[in-house]
Amino acid sequence: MRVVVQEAPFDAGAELNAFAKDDTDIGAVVSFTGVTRDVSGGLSRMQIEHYPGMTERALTQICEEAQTRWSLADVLVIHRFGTMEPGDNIMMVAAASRHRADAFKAADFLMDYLKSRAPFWKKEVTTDGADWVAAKDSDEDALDRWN
Amino acid sequence: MRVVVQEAPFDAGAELNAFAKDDTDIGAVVSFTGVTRDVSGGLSRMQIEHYPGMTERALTQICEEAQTRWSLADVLVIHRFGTMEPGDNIMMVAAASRHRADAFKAADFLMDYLKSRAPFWKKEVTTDGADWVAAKDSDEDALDRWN
Amino acid sequence: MIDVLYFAWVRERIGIPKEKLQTNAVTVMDLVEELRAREERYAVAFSDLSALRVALDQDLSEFDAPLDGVREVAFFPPMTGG
Amino acid sequence: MIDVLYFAWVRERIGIPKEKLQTNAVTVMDLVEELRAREERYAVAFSDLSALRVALDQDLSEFDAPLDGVREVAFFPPMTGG
Repeated sequence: MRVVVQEAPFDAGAELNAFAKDDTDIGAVVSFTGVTRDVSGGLSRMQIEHYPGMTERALTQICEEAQTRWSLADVLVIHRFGTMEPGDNIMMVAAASRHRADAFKAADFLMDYLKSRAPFWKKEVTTDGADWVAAKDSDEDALDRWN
Repeated sequence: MRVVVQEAPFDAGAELNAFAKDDTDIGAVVSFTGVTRDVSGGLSRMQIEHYPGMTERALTQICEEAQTRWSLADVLVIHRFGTMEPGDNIMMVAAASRHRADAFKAADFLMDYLKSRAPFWKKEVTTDGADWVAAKDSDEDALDRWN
Repeated sequence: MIDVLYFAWVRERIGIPKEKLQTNAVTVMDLVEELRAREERYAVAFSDLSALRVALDQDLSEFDAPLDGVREVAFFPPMTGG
Repeated sequence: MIDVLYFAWVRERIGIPKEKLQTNAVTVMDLVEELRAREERYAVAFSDLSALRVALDQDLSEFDAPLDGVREVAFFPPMTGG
């Protein structure tokens, strides 16, 4: 398991290639990359605040929960904080397993829990000003899928 | 949309980084990488046969179907044929979307259809001899999820 | 004349990847019967149709499909890609 | 003494990221009531608890949870990571 919380950019491709590299008994790797999206066309940057200490703790708990639910050879979570430009990678998760269904479910689960249970807060800075991104009910509802 | 059928190895990380690079309105990229797995510990290599012409045609149809079902900015399928060693990447799919649910579902769908509807056949060469991999009922059943 | 292609263990059992056939078969099933009657290796390869798939002009099809206008028929086991 | 942390717009409304408080509050809700009574900026920040989350010693918790033994309380809006 690898949990990384950092301000610096990361190379998603290099991370994917390095992930689970030494496991000989995996058949499936699923990755998710979250990208800073310019929804309105006016986004100049995204600021991400987090809760140092709790962030690493929450992400580790989410990864451990995924490992108890599915047979996983390895799990990866990388999440940035600080200032991001449109098109920048914000975060990625990856799950490696013998079977594709486990890898898909685990990556999907990691994303749902990370979205609503890891202490990150996004603020969008546009030409009109800056606004905290509101949490979506659909993200909270998504957690019900895993009960 | 990019569909690649080739004998040569590919760099999954480089492909992930190049995928949907110029789309400014995507928030989510999901990738699946299939790796040659050494199930029994005795695999020396995997041989993959395919049906040139029909393979490209079937993969393109599967990508088009994914694009009609979900809102996708881009779709990628790469699948190798020929001889692979344990640990080698066999194939990858990727889906880019504004929303993570669409990207996850599309990649999952692409894998299910590719498994049972694209004309590839695997032969495992072990120290005991060579055997064609049998199709799993579970793979055929997985298609019912999308009806 | 119709091109008939074989893949994976179907190709291995029949011993060739491809052949051209002159046939009056109306459906895929008629063609299968013709092939079965030809030689033991064909009879063996086509003994259990539930273990076989067929494509007509590179689209997956069914054994009761008509061959009218078809130029390429392919027989193979269920796919195992990915 | 207890460390109280604020994040995102809660931090902005209250104007500080962190403070140390002497409190006799038994539950998180008691602490919220104390804070609300202190100053207008706290009353505003804590006006709608359905828009707030609380963590006790870096674990998500509830507003009716006891503060006994807790060293760090954090208030923040629903998370928006990923």
